[in-house]
Amino acid sequence: MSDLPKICRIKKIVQETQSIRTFFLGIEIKAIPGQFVMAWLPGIDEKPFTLTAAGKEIAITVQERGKFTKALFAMKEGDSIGIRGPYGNGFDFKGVKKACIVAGGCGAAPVLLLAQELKKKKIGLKIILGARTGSECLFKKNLGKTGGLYITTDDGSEGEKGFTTTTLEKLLQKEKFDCVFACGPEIMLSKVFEICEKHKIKCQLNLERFMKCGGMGICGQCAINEWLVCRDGPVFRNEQLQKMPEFGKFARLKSTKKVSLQEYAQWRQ
Amino acid sequence: MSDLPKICRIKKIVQETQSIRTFFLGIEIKAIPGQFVMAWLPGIDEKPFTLTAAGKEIAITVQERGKFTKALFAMKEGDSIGIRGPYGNGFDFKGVKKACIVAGGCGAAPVLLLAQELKKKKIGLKIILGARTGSECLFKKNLGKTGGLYITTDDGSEGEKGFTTTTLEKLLQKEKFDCVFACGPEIMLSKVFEICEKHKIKCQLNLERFMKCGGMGICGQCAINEWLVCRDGPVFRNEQLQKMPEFGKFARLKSTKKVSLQEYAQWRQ
Amino acid sequence: MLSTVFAGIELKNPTVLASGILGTNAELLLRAANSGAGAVTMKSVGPKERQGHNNPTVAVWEHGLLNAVGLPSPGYKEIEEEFELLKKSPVPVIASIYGANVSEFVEVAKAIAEKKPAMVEVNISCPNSEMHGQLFGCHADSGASVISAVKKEIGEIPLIAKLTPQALNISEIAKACEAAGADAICAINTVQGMLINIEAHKPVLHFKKGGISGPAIRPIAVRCIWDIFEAVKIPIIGLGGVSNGRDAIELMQAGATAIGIGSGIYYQGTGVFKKVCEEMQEWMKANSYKSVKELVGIAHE
Amino acid sequence: MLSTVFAGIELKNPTVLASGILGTNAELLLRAANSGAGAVTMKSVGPKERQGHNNPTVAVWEHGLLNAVGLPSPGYKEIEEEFELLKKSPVPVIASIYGANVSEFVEVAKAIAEKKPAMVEVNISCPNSEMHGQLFGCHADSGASVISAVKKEIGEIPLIAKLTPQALNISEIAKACEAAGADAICAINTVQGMLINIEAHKPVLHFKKGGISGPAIRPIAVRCIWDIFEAVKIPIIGLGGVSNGRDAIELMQAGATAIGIGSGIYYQGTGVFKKVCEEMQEWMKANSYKSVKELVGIAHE
Ligand SMILES: Cc1cc2nc3c(=O)[nH]c(=O)nc-3n(C[C@H](O)[C@H](O)[C@H](O)COP(=O)(O)OP(=O)(O)OC[C@H]3O[C@@H](n4cnc5c(N)ncnc54)[C@H](O)[C@@H]3O)c2cc1C
Ligand SMILES: Cc1cc2nc3c(=O)[nH]c(=O)nc-3n(C[C@H](O)[C@H](O)[C@H](O)COP(=O)(O)OP(=O)(O)OC[C@H]3O[C@@H](n4cnc5c(N)ncnc54)[C@H](O)[C@@H]3O)c2cc1C
Ligand SMILES: Cc1cc2nc3c(=O)[nH]c(=O)nc-3n(C[C@H](O)[C@H](O)[C@H](O)COP(=O)(O)O)c2cc1C
Ligand SMILES: Cc1cc2nc3c(=O)[nH]c(=O)nc-3n(C[C@H](O)[C@H](O)[C@H](O)COP(=O)(O)O)c2cc1C
Ligand code: FES
Ligand code: FES
Repeated sequence: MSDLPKICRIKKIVQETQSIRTFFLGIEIKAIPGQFVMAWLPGIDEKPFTLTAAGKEIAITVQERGKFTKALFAMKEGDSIGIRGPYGNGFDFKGVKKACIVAGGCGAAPVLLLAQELKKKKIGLKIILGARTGSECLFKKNLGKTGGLYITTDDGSEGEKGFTTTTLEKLLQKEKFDCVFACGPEIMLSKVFEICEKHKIKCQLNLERFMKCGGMGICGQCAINEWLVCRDGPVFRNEQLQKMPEFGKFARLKSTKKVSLQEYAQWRQ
Repeated sequence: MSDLPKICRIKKIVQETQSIRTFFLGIEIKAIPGQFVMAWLPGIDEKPFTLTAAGKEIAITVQERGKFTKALFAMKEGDSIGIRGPYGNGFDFKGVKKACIVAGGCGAAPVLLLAQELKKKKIGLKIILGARTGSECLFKKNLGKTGGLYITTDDGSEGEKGFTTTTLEKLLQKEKFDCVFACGPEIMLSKVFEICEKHKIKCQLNLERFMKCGGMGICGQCAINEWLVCRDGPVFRNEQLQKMPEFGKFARLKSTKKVSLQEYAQWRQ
Repeated sequence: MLSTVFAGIELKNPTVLASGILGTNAELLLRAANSGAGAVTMKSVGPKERQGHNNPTVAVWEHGLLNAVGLPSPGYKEIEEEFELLKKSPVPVIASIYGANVSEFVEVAKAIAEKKPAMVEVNISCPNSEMHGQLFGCHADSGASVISAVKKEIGEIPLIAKLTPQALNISEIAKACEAAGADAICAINTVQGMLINIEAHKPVLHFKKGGISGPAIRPIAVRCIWDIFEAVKIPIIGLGGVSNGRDAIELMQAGATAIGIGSGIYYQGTGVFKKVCEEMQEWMKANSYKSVKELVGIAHE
Repeated sequence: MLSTVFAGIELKNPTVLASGILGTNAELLLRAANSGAGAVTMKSVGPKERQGHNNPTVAVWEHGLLNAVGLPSPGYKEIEEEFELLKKSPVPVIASIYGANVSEFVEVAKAIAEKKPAMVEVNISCPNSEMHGQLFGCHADSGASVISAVKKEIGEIPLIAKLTPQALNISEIAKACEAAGADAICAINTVQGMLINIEAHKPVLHFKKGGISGPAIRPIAVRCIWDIFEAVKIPIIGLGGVSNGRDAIELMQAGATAIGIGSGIYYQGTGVFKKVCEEMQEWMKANSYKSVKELVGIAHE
């Protein structure tokens, strides 16, 4: 069985925020919320993106950042890109009766399908959505339809001024959740983890690392300690995170050199 | 899907006539009567043999002739050989209500399963079995159980003295058959074909050629005109035989050189 | 849509029966031709009668075939009759020749040229005999010496040099053949391999080593065709692992003008030519190509 | 039953994690070790930081993988920490090194030898970088010059020469390496190939060409191991397309003492070592072998 990229057309492009667009693609992929695909622009590069729609037509939601995403943003409806996947484990909500989702920035993408699925299964849901500023709040509407929504912004232009994690702390004082699902900057995720550990709550965090083989689990590029984000993850649980000293601290550059998250972020710039 | 020889054990060896033995092999192969397998003696050679039993345990019935069969005859119960197959089209008896089988010498092997199958299906059957001499009459008993048996020998030591084809001619004078199935020396087969054509009777003849890829149908070694004995045959019908000028006349040596059947037989000696 | 021109010869479609498959007699070649092949190649013929190796000569493993037939040949003197029958061929017939040294190649080429085949393929690449071919195809100078000697004999008849992927740098060999007068390249011949039957603890083939063909070698074929296309101007028959339209298009995009099919006959029977052509046509329609000629080498752009 | 000795090093079983698979950090190597590998090989490390190629770097096709990761490396200076952690390894750890010329190999070898790995593998065979390796592995004299220079640096530590199947005559290269001081051979590295995405009419890998690994190359590996076994006395790590016990036994019967597994990790996950070992054991019981040592090279008898 091969697993080569399939070329498909961009069916529709939706501008979500100033820097974020959703690309609907004419290719069928069945997936679990939290799984990702590898998107290939021939001659440029190939990068992982979470699915924000699955089934008959899929979608990926992308923030314009570096060379690859700039090239993608230059594309029009009708243009072609390559897709392979889905990969990774995705979120697991078996047995969950009440859930909390924490999403920071572009981290709203991986949790969109999850929130919709939880809603469909009538699982109680609170969502904390954070962004730099109100206009960058991704999937505000869609997520609002799936459960109680708390918005936080760095500049206070919408919702509460401050961090998602402060809101999470407050929420946990009043309510009990079977699981906290979270995605966003790793510094936020490590704070979420800390909070969940303190409150002895299960959590599932969607992590990100630079990828090469992306999903095959052989090149070792996406390693966090003994785990591969692309095959063992991208979603990890408390028991794993407890034994993951690199989580929140280190990541690997393209050369596979291990550096601090700060240096990693600078390299990505 | 691979199609490599599988090593199996010789379960039982039965001496059929002075020069012919049946080897029962511990390997399961489902087959149509008339299909063959390739038998491999590592380090020696690989040759085609018709199945004389199929299903849970198969059998091949072999006449001691040259290097390969001598090596096989030197083997004991418990020894191992390689088998791949089944190959070829086999006999087709759909719609046949009354059949005649003509078998010359070792040609009784390919028709044994056929006769048993016809008997099982309660299809009327006459069998003409020829051999040099009475003691070399292969499968006399087994074939006798499946239909009316006529024996002919070159030396008259058993049955009628003379050729199978003379008996066939006589039989056709009295009876009608939906199909004549035949296997044996090609000179006999070409006579059977001539007779059937004259009487406008359908026939299915089991032909033999030296084989290399044996069943794959690619090397072209077993060609008779545009047909491959190993993939299109080994069983051929009137319509094909009519357009087969090499039938009864020419065959190919190992070098693929085309020679007369006589020269071919000498080379095999 | 599928018609093309290869080394000056018109082909109704780019599929070509590969040498050594079925090509032992004229009728089988005609059968392939009548089954839809755009051209057919005869089994490689040598100077004298040659037995080839003992069985097993061909093995089917999970991802391809392995063969060491060992260049059996009746010798060129014995195949006159086949050429007579081949006059009825509805498509061009390519003769294929081998030899153990330059003078053997010349001897065979001379006799074959008199029969006026559409093209002559010079097999400087068979990995299955101890002395024949392989060496020529692995070294630019010896390869070129065969090609120029044969070219002198066959004159106007287009000459195809059949190359081996075992060469360290196949594009150098192709360049040397082009300079020596080759009108086309055929790539690739089989890749040397071996299989062992572990229960018998013996190699599966009697000759032990053999040539791998079929699906497993397709990426090697694509790489070789790619390199040759960048190195020479003469057209390429690309082959190696083709059994459907997509495979054929891949090799054409790498640089092949025509597509050889060998092991595909095992997988699909002689219907493979029609199948590959239909699938190519369907794909071309869906992707707005009007002629197969447009496909040749476009992955290089 | 499965325990063996390779170049003087005891192995609890003959399976070895191949270089470049998972081996980017110590924890993944330990994971492979704890999943049942008899030994593990680190990702090849070079003299300085190197990015490798852009994505796509790995592709999965029908019969194997194709990769052009391009020897990314943090450089040997950056992996001290990994060696610290690897002290916990329950099985021998093999370091793998590459360089663009003899002095680079020597520089890396010297630093790595100080870390006292169980063995040092010298990768003179990577097909995926324009300047690194390949050439060394294709020519007996340049290959030998690297091996003897590295051997001087690493002294008592067993040296494994990792060879490419692209060499015209791999047994000659192996012999030259043995003469130059290699204590073992590792064969084979990947086979150069290419795949094209026909809808994009572009090579699938960003670097265009890549190395084929996995099931498709197993018969090439068997052939190479067979030839090397006949040419040298030093032991061989055989690899190429192993993902079950039968594959491993086939390579051992061809002459391998230990069995590398790379792409098998893709097909079976890290459980592949346990699976292969169990299947080997079952087969050995059914066929009355008492020790894997009995299997080495028996197809040559
Ligand atoms: C499993 C997984 C799922 C992903 N899903 C999405 C998704 O749904 N939507 C999306 O937009 N991106 C997603 N990404 C990130 C994406 O793959 C690219 O890394 C990102 O789009 C940047 O690509 P670029 O080449 O344009 O930018 P680059 O040239 O790689 O980087 C430029 C800028 O991006 C920032 N940046 C890029 N990648 C990261 C990162 N991984 N972590 C932190 N900062 C980063 C840098 O800080 C810098 O500002 C995902 C990554 C992984 C591993
Ligand atoms: C489809 C097919 C099915 C077959 N089934 C059987 C079978 O059930 N039982 C069986 O015993 N053999 C069968 N054969 C023939 C068998 O494959 C061998 O050719 C035969 O056993 C001789 O092998 P050898 O190497 O021992 O003798 P060789 O060294 O090849 O030949 C020695 C002697 O055998 C005679 N001989 C051998 N093969 C032929 C032949 N094909 N035609 C005419 N004369 C021949 C020669 O005239 C000579 O007397 C079959 C062949 C085919 C193509
Ligand atoms: C059984 C067999 C016999 C072959 N004989 C020849 C031959 O005589 N001359 C030749 O040039 N190539 C010969 N080849 C090589 C094929 O022509 C072709 O180059 C190779 O098989 C790759 O193509 P494929 O993957 O489509 O089979 C032979 C291949 C096979 C499988
Ligand atoms: C993704 C990938 C990366 C590789 N990197 C290296 C490497 O750094 N050094 C090396 O010597 N071999 C490398 N190889 C080759 C393997 O070690 C091995 O020789 C080859 O893959 C054949 O074995 P396999 O079929 O089991 O994969 C790599 C192979 C793959 C698939
Ligand atoms: S990206 Fe290669 S192992 Fe995860
Ligand atoms: S024996 Fe090869 S085609 Fe029949």
